[in-house]
Amino acid sequence: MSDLLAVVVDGIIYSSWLFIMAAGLTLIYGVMKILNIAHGSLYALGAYLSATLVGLWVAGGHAPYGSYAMLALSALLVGVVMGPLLERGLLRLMYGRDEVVLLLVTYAVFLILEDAIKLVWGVDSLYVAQPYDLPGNFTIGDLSYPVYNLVLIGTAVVAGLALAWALNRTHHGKMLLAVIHDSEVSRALGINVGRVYLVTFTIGTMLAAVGGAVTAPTLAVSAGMGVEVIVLSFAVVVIGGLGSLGGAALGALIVGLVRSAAVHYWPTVELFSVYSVMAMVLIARPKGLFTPPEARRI
Amino acid sequence: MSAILEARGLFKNFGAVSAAADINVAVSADSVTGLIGSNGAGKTTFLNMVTGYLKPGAGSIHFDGHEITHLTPRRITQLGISRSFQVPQLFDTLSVAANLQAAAGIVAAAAKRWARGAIAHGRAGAVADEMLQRFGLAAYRNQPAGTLPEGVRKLLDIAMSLAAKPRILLLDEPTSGVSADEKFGIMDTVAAAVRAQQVTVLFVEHDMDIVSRYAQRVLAFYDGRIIADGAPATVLKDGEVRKYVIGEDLHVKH
Amino acid sequence: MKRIVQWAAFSLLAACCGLAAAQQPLKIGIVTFLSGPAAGPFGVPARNSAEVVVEGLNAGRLPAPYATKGFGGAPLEITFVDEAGPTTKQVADFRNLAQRVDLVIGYVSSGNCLAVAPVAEELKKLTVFFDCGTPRIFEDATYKYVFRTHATATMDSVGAALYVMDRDPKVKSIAGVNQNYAWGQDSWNDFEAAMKVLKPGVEVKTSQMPKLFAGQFGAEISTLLSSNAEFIHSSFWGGDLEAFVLQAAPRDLFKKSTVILTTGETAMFKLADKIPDGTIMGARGTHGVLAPQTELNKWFRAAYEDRYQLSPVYPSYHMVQAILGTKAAYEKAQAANGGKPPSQDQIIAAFENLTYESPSGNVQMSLGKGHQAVQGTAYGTSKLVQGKLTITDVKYYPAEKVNPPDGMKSEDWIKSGFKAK
Amino acid sequence: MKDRTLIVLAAASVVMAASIPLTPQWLVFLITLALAKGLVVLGLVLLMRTGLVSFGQGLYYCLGAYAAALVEQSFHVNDAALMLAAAVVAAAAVAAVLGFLLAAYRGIFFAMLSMALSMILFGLLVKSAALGSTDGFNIATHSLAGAKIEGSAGRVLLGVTIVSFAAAAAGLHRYLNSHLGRLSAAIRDNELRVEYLGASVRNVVHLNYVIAAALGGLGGGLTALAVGHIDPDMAYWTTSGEFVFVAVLSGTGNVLAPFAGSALYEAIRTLANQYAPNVWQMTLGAAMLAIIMFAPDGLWSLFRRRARAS
Repeated sequence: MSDLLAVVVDGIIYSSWLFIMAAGLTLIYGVMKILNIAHGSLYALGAYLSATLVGLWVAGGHAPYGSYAMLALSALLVGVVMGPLLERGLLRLMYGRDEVVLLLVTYAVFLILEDAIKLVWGVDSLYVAQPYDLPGNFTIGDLSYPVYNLVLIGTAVVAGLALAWALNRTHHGKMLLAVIHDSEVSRALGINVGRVYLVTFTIGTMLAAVGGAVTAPTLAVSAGMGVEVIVLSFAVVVIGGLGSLGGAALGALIVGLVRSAAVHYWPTVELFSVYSVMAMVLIARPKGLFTPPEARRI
Repeated sequence: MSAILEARGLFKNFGAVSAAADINVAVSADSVTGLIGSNGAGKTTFLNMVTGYLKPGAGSIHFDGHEITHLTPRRITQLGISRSFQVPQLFDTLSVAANLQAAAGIVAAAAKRWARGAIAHGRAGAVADEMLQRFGLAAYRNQPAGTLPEGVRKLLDIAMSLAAKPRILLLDEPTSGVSADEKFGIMDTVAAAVRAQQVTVLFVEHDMDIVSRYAQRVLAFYDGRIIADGAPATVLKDGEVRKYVIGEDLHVKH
Repeated sequence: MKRIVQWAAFSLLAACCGLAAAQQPLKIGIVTFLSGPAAGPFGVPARNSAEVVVEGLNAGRLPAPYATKGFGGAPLEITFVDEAGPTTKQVADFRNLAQRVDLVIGYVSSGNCLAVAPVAEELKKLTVFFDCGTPRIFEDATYKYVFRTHATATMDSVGAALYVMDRDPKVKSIAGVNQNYAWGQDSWNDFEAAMKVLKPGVEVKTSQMPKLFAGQFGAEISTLLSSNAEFIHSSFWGGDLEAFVLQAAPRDLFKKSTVILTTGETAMFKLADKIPDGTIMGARGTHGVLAPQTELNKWFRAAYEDRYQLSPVYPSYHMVQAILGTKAAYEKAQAANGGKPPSQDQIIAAFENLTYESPSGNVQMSLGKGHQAVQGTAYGTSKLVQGKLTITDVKYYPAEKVNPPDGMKSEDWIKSGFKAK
Repeated sequence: MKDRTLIVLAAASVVMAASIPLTPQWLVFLITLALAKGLVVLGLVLLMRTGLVSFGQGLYYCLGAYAAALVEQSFHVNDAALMLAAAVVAAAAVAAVLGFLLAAYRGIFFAMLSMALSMILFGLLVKSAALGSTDGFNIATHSLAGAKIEGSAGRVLLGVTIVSFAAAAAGLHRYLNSHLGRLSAAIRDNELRVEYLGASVRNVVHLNYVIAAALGGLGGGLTALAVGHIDPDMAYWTTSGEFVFVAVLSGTGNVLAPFAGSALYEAIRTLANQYAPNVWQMTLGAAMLAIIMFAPDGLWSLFRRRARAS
């Protein structure tokens, strides 16, 4: 019983982490039709920056809880710097090109950022456990979990709700949805699609960085950490249905729970649990769980 | 003359909207039939059911004696019913010639497997050239379809459906989106080609001049029902038709 | 194109006959991870080690028996190649490198060692593996041009099992958490097999196999916690090792069970205050803090620390061990050759079954027909003393106790109950 | 009627074959690798002509390699011809089955499902200790169609690879100009119309998928023989990604493009690795961006422009 409870708790913690990554990815795809491989390096960038800032903060002997502010700050920085830089400086030159080409552009960016990170931070891993250790533990059944996991879950929930609200309740959000539905028509309606793209990509980048920032304290920030994340969040997004926020949430939950169940009951299949789920979902629902309705062509 | 195409008690609803309510039609071979009616009256729905794109809620469709109600569009095309589209469906990156060769090639390749239905003869290339001549497309031969003017796209679209050597040709608004002075030109070309191949034709049309000039028989649709059926002269005079079809809708394009 | 051919032909010449010209520099290609997850824990410490040692050798600063400059007077020139990337890339780069250097020292990844060995043989290029672990290299094949100057991963697992028995002869249950790839699987299999021989009836609670570089081990840790195993074996390394410690320690896994970190030494300086006391630490041999206090080791540590303000870890020791082994073989061959620079074949002849001293103690090239080294190993227990992590209760195990006899496969040797043939 | 592509292809093959004896062995290896990967890319080109991008061609690349290797390991057949045959058959057979599933998918979903399948193979291989898990295992080739080739294996293999590539490229070229080739392009442009002309889109896609897989298997088999070692990395998504990149880099305009692209890719990678070992990924990425920006339709478009200009 407590075993099952553990499966659920571990699953939800993992899902929250996945969701933060997937949300940005699916948002960018929905609006810009770009499957952004560089999302992984932006995640890594967020992690490295927050590790550095938190490190400085702690070294400076400031109030320990301020380190959380550092996490937020670094995510914000990565978002507002890298987002516009990539969208204005590079992607904008590529719009209208084939989806695959855009995907490769982000792959190139990914390669470049991987080495850039190495040049800036070197190959040694960093870690800043303070934010992780600070709040202590809580116990469920006979298992103890760091309270920090609740921060992780909280971040995911807040991010999800905030996005949902922004999309459905605000003027900008409605414009975004319009663009998701049909960028041509939106242009005709006088929506500044270029600006919508900029905003979207910046938010997406920020989410990737948030993912990195909240993860940094829980692990060793090390070279190549972005690679593993990216395919995982791809899987989540595809399972949920590309461009669907709710889908990303559901996808993350499914993947998270399946994985933790595999770890608890059948460790040997953990390796490909995620991909099997992805394959099975696609076989059952060729376009993922949540898909926009298609217009009749004739 | 025996009916080559027959629809018996067709029903089709989209939610509350009834797009077909007890449609009964028999079309005789080598005839030219015009389908008129305001938008949403059920003309295109009828076409889509005959070509298998939509499945009727009830009723059956028969082609040349056998039932085709539940066949796929592909199978129905193979049997010899092909259609053109209101918005031309072309292979935009391929040249005009390649478009026609693809169309003719399918029949040629398929002929080996199913001789029944479409009567395939001649190599794809030959058929393509024939069509290029017949539809006066020779000038555009090597031009990518994506770069053609709308009138030519319409012709190519129809030429492709004829390249499949069908026995029934369904034309969905062959002259929509074409300037008034082009219309008759297009229709004359089509009529000539059709005569040369002895094809039974059903066409959806909003322009009553076109209808009265080219149709031997007219079906007037309203609310998914056929409210009038007969020679153009009689149907176009019919009171209901004037009220529901022509009255509001005469010369209305979109 | 033409130029490339000439230049290739020339370097081929250099390769075969170059050694003949005295004082002409010896070109050594060094292949190790300069990027990717393995660069931090293994690749870079090894590269640093190579730089310190080669510099020291060229300046003749090493203590006896390595006081002669370079190799027998010939200065050394080193070229570094990144080991990151698939094996196709490794083989391509090796074939390319082989044209430009006299000998190659390298490879952390076992897969790369397996792939490169036959190529080295084909190109007749002396190649010394310095860090890769799999015993398959000399157990599945025999090579003339390939040497490995450190013991296989079998030693690490057997050593760990022996240490567990020393710590608690009444051990009842074990569990494992290892990365789901060859290294992790082999390490666990050897450890499990060894434990079952040493302690029949020992219960295996769970064997966790997370994906390599997964980084998130929450679920694994929960499972290990609820397994209540007395000992938990882990061959984690690099980011995964650090992440595991960071995530498991706060959840008291190290209190509930005794954790064995077979490569723990690589993280002991970075994670000094994170690794709880009582953790069993390994260094894949008597390397790092487990190395003997010889003149040679003192010089190496001092030179390394003084240049990088960091302590050398076992990959650094593996590297110096490989370089010095080659030097010993070279100079032995040179002596046999009447002081004239030896040919590659003479070096190889001298290298086979060589016994030499490294900062980590004595190395015997006694397996794989004299191409595979054996060495003693040691394990210890972590203890934090004034913010500095130290290793206590160190137990040493002689080479023959933790390595199979020549001609016997590690697997069979363990299953046979560690019997000689 | 003369066909410039076929003439160029034949000429190039002859020249390359003739220069084998003069080529230094490390270059022999690089060219073999480039051609072998070029074969996989040829398959991708066919799929792209049909409007599909597979992010899982590594599946067949890997299958081919393991098939060739297992023939050698389990039946002690180390004849290159037989090993390659096994590679092609294995890949085609698996594709024939999976094709029933994948033929229904398009766009990003086709890409992602094929990637998932390839990652599942990766997982299975990593789990299989008998096959050396991630370390993989070595394979040896001693003869070609019965004739001993020891000593000169590398050069002989290059010959085999050149012939295979030339044959495959010529065959694909013919195919693309046949009715089915035209139909593939038609499917890319407008599936709906193809169905309304009475052709089965699924069947054509399925057929092209199997052909692409067979080419992938052949490429994998040749790579395995050239490298002499195989491991599950060949099925990892980055491997497939590399193929897609080379395909886009080359452009789908001509069957000669994949070799040009593949060769350039290997060249950039090797040089970057030799002269900038610390930033070779960055170099590669930058090169990618440059090509995508300045040669939108792939390298081939450059050749063509030059040809027209002159």
